[in-house]
Amino acid sequence: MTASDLVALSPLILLSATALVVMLSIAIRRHHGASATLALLGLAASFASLRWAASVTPRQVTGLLLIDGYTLFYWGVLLALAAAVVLLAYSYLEHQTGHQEEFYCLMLLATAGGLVLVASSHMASLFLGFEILSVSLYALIAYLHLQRLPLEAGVKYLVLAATSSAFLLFGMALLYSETGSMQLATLARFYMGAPNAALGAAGWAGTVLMLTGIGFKLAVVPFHLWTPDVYQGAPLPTTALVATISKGSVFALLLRWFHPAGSLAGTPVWWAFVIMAAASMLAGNLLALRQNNVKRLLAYSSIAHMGYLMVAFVAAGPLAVQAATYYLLAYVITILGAFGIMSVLCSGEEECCELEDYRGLFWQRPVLAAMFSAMLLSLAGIPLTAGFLGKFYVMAAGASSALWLLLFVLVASSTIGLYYYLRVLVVLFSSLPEDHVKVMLPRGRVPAGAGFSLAVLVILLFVFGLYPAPLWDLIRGISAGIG
Amino acid sequence: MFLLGLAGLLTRRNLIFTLMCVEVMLNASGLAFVAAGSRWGQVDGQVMFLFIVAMAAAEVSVGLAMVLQFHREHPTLDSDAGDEMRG
Amino acid sequence: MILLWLIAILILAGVLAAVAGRFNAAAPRVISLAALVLDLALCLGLWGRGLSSASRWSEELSWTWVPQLGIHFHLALDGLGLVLILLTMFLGIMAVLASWNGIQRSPGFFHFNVMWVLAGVTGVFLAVDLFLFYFFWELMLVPMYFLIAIWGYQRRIYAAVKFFLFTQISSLLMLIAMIVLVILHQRTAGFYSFDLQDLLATPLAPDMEMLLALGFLAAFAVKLPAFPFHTWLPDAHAEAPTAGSVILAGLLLKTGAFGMLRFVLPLFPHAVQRLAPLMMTLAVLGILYGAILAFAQNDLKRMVAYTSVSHMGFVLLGIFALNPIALQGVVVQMVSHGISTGALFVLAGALNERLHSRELRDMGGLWETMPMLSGVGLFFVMASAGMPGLGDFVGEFMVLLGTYQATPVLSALAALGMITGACYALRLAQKTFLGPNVHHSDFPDARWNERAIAVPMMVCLLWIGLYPQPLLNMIRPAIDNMPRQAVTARR
Amino acid sequence: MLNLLWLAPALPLTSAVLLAIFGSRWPRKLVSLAGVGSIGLAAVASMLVAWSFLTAPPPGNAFVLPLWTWMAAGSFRPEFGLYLDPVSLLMLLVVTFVGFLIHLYSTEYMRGDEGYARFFAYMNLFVASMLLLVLGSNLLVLYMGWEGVGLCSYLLIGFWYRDAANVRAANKAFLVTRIGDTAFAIGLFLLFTQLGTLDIQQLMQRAQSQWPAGSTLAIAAAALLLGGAVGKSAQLPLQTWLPDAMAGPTPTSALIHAATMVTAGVYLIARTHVLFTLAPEVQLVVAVIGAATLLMAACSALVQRDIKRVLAYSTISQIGYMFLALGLGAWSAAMFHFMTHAFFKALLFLAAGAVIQSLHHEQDMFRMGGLRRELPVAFWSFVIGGSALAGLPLLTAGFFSKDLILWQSWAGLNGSIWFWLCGMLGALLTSLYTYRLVFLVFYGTAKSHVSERPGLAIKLPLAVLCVLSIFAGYLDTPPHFGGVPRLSNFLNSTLPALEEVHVGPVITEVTTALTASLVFLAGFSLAYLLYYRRRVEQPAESALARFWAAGWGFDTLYSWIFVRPFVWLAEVNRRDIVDSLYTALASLTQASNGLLQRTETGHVRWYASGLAIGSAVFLGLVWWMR
Amino acid sequence: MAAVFYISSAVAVVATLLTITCRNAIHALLYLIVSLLAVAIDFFVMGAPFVAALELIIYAGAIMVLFIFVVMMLNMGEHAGETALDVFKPRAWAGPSLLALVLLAEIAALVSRQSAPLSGVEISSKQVGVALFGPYVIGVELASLLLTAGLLGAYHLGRKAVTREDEVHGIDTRQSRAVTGDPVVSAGAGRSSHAA
Repeated sequence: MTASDLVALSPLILLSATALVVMLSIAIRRHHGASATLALLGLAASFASLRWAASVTPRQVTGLLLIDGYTLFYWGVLLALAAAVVLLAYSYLEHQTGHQEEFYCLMLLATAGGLVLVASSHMASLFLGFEILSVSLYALIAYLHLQRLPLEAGVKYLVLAATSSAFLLFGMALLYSETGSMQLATLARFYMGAPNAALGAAGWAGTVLMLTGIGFKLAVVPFHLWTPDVYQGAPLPTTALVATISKGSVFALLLRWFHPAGSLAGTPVWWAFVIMAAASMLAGNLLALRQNNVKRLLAYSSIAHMGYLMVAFVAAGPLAVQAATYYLLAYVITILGAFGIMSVLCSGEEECCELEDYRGLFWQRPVLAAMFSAMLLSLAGIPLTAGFLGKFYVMAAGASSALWLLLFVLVASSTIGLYYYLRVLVVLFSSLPEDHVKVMLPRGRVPAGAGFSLAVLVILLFVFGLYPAPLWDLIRGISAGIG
Repeated sequence: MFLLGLAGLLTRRNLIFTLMCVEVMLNASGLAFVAAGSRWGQVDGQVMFLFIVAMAAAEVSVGLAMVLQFHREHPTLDSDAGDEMRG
Repeated sequence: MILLWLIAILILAGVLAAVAGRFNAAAPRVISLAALVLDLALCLGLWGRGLSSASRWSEELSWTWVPQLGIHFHLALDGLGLVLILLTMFLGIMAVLASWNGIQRSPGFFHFNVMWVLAGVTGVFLAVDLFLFYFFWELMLVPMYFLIAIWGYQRRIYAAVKFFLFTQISSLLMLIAMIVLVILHQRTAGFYSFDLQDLLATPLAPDMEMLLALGFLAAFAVKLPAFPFHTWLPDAHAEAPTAGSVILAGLLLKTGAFGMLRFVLPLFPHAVQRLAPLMMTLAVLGILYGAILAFAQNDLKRMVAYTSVSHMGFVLLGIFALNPIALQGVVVQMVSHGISTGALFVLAGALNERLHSRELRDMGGLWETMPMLSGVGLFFVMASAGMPGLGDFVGEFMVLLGTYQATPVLSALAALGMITGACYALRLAQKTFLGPNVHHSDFPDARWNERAIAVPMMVCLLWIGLYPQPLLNMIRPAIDNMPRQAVTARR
Repeated sequence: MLNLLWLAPALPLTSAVLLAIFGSRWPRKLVSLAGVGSIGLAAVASMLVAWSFLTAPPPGNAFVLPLWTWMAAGSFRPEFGLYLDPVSLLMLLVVTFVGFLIHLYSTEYMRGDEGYARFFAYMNLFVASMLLLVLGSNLLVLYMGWEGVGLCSYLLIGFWYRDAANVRAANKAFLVTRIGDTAFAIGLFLLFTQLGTLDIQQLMQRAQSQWPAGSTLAIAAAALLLGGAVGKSAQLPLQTWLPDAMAGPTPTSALIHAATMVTAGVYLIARTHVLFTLAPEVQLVVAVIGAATLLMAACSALVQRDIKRVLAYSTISQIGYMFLALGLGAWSAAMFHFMTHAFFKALLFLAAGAVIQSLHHEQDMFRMGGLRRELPVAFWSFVIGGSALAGLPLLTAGFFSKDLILWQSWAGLNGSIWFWLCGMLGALLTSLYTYRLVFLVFYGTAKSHVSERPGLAIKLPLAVLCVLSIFAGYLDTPPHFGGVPRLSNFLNSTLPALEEVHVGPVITEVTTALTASLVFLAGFSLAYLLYYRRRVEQPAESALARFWAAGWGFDTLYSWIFVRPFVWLAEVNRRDIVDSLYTALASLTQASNGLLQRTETGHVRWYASGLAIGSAVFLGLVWWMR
Repeated sequence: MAAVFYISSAVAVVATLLTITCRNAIHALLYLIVSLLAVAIDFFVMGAPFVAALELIIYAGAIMVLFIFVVMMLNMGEHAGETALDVFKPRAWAGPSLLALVLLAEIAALVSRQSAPLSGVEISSKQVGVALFGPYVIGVELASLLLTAGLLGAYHLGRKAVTREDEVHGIDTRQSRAVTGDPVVSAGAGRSSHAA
């Protein structure tokens, strides 16, 4: 542990420290605004320290964490996402009874877990990051535990996440017993089939079992079943967190771990990924087809989107990592925006996530509805939005690796997907029923913080959709290190 | 043992049992790690086991707290009672 | 630069209209009209300046967009594009005029959508970068979707979704084909480029070329629409508001044909030759099938929609006849079909505004009380049936003539479309304007905006029908510039 | 002076456009002035042109007035030009002059109609289109006129649009002729593709030089053009539309469905006679069609009740004669008969119109009678016109023209006794039904009240046409009756001269003329016996009569073969069978959605099973692959 | 030594089996403790005394006590099995067992393709300690974060539960639900018999 190590770790340290500070501040005096502000400040400080950390990277900090450009990039993304979630959560929690402050603390911890995951280069750090994330999420999902649905979602998530952790651990153990190393980089060499490091059947079995754990977090078919229930039950900011930070960090890890093994093609694991990708795209979109709860709908759509991501992931070649990263970024921006808008709209005690609640939204809140439409269109991959470019890159990556089957599944399923996005759009723009007595969505001003973060997200959505060149360069730079 | 835990998890509907089964699975994984570490004569397996124990503790504490809450809503502790969200 | 302005004016006017619509209901339409007139003036100016014979493009604009993938913001104008842009602006004005009074609900957003569709269409006609083309191609869809889904008739949502899904799945296939083409190009040339000119030189294995051509054709055939992929069209046309139908029939369908002319023919000459018999057969089937279905319809707008299927069959036929006469006929047909069908949709909209029905059985004997509207209607019905002296005839005749040189049998079969075309045209006239006025309908005759629409459209059709030479001169260089092998190989 | 030619179509066209736009707001006088005046001026212009043409024939006896290039695409650059030669000059004069008379007549006939301006707009448009058809230097221009007259025919048949039957008749006329037009269009494609031009003169030259006689291409081209001609001229098998077309106002019937438009087919064949000469098989078919049609239509005319339908079938029959002449290679004879027919058939229709108008639009002959004294003008018109139609020897124009055809049917290039016999039989029938009409309408007891009598605007055209019907025949008399073949000579510069091949001792001009005269007398006597002496008060009711009256059942036949299957197909497929494919796809998707949704049970144990199943599957994959 | 290893392994497996099949929650817990003890012996045999001790202290000691505490608090020791009666119908366990067997077969097949000799090298607690605060120091820190998260979560969820317990209103709700037989619960129970 040298000073440079600490510098490299500074964002993580600052983040964890913030979590503790928030906890202590709660102990001293409960104040919602203060907690949120503290959390924001901590995130900002952590974000600022990225630059500092960049001065000493790339750097392997002990055996567990690898801090390089890729890590820092994802750290930045995760921290920014967390900040946006804080802003959204503030306006959401304002309207909830009960204690609000712990949310920030847990959220920061979850983010820290995500950071660890991204940086991990060792099974132990992988596992610990995984668990920090999970354990925080248990509580976050069931945060509004006086209501039935969040609690139910929490229980489900807990049981399943723990089970999946067990699978992950068992897989790790198998792999470890096969290879004798817990360094991911060493394992990657095994996958590549280095001459003196062929992987035996047990090693593959271990990998597959680990995939169960990872696949669970990513919610890809067939490990997706929990997704809708948890999305629906969890409070909106938590849902946003699950959809962005949790998935984003796990995927970043997966990308780093398997990418060096560019020649995975043809191995059982590669086939497993292909199957997961195809099945996720199809099943996710098909499941969402007639869903009437917007949160569940987005949950199913997230399954499909993970499938699209997998396409880029499966594709080898220089484009793959870049495409996956771009897509992931576009996706998290979009989905965070979507959940953010929902959380702004559903600022009552009850969440209003039924499709019917959104009927005629455009005529009441045109700006929010327009933003929501933009998010939906981005999810559907329509030009002008980041989602389109993301899909474009994914297709480019897939095409350059000649993954025809996957590409056709992608085309078919995104057409199916379009159907339900359009369903939502239709509802947003359809006329209000005549006997519209109950105003589902309260009018009123959008809180400044949430409004700001939404505006930023929408702007990013269009900037990344229209002028991707700088971001693309950045991604190319950071992915060069791992490719 | 891992698989017995899994089977139990899938079979038993009582949440307490479910949690126990998860513990069994985690424990089995820990056992596997220690065995693997022992195979290579390395200390890493045991370290991992320690982390697993820590995780199991955190998990159980949160889990049991949730079970308490769940019991308030569904006096049966039947995990299938929590199927309000589906479809 | 002027090319960018053509698009930018529309986009800005759309935004302005949306904003202005919140304060004043009349402002959006005035803004839209002004923008379109300005654009039309610009286009006429471009036309007046003449097409430079020296270079391939008479106007060009190229900015780097995504350098990593060789994507450029590359707009270019040739005669073909100019003709279609003129048509775009013209029909745009008509569409705005047609919905002058009919839009009560959120006129700002309505005109925003209209402007953006037109901007997308304009972009499609100008783009020579494949990516940019796709970008505009998709850009057209969303506002069109809104136009149908918000301001349409009863089954608008079904229609809008169907329209969107059909187009989307086919466009994605095209996107894949584009990407593959670019990647193949990169493998041989060593750099990424989405530019049409660069890609023209890509050597392709025959089977790969075929697959790629099919990918492109999928999108264009659905948009056109070619025979088995046409079923979105009646729904979309019938349910769209008048302006939507006009733009849909007049412009969006043309983008499909344009795409074939601009991309498929030059990029995949050999595959096109192999595909020609198949596509021409489909075209003939479409001509006859569309006409029979048009005859069968009881809904005025659906009927007109199916006539589009039939007419666009001629376009497809001409494209794959692969000779200069047919290709020029295709362009003439595109323009005149845009005008005549657009006018019929305006007419249907006008009737619907009065009768609140699109059903033929609610009509009949309208001549009695609205002789002017009926007379105008008859004019366009006859244009649609291919009456010589009007635009459609010139197009159809040249297409058939060109086709005859390629395959006499198909041409003769397609000529049967003239008979079936007469069948539906006569039925349309019979059920609406003529016959006894059983419903004793008594409605006001053509209003000022309807007259302002009808007169220029009639003049244009007559002009194209009697003296299409300026039009043909404009598109001639573009046709000649298509690689000779694609056009002449069959002769 | 010849350059004034463009005025002939332009004047009516201008008037038509003006009337269409402003007609409803103009006073009636102005409408009449524009409508009739424009045609009158066109007639004057044509006469000036004719005078100039005759006094100072242009080189080659043909004059071309190019206007502009219609469309140019590659080698395809049809000129929009006018072409004047003796044949088209004849047509031009007949069309403008007869047209003028009929327009004049219409000012009175259509007096009370609300669509007065509309009527004249259509009529003017018709004249313009017809002139374009006649004068077009290019087959494409001709085609444009061809379609234009079809359109006007449609508009005028359906002029009284409130009656659905009229609209149906109009549709039928348009559609049936459209079938022929399509064949014509395909013929154009073929000609252009093979010969590289559509200019009529060039086309004829190239055909002559490039195609050997009897070549397949020539046959195909001629057959396709014949298709067009058959449709327009209401010959077998596309004759069914004409009788129904009588639904239009009577002046329309006179102008379009008797004098001018229906003879366009004859004109077309005459124009492109080179092709037909190159395709003798087709030419023979033309003759056979002509002969068959003339007999069939004459039989039908015999049993009609409706006065206009009699005349309609008579028209079909007379055009049959023209086709017969064309088929025989007697080109100028056909044109001669066209001219005289234009006069006397217009006269008959106009006279019939006068009768009909006087009787409150009563058209059933069996409800007329004894009108001889009430309507003397109409009576004498009928007598003169009818005699010309029936071929009253020596006195009437119809005798000379028909005689020429009959003579040629035997003596001509392709003549045979069978054609001759057909022609004679037709002449007998013609005479019979003509006088049947005259006796039924003008003799016997009066059965209806004459409400109004024709005025000057009706009488004057009738008078002029009476004169023409009598004297036009002297333009071209056979050798034994004066021997002044002016018309034939005049047309000879364009059309091949008549040839007399089968001249023998029995087969002479004189015998034919005598036979024809006898046949005329026989027909007249029969009619006199049947309809004057034994006044038949009811139409024949035999099965054969019904069959004939229904136009030999062609309507029913076509209805079963074409119309019903088409309508059935359309109705069965109204919802578009192709769409069900996509609907099925959509349902499949929905179904799989339902299936998948059942996996989301909400039970945590099942979800955990998902994890286990997934792992099992992937482990199986590993097992299988390793 | 090998005999001890296999005997204790067998004990562990049997005890686990009993755990998951036992009706009474307390009994099940006791079987689980037996199983954990057996595993501890295994650890010891494998040369990991430190871990074996931890297994006893933390697992069998701390965690199981938590379980017992909750079970007793919820007062469900005796009749917990009632709702789980149908667990013993074949259709309830056949599916999961089959699945588990398939997995077992697959893992066994895959693992058995290689030899897995135990090295039998003993690793002292000191070595473990050194590793923990050497290369794994970040891991330890992270584990502390993990525990913090667990602590916070349990605190948040649990604390509110207690406060609510005290509210009369809350008790009323619970009682009324118990009396009327919450439709959701009964429906869930009814369906679950088909679910497996």
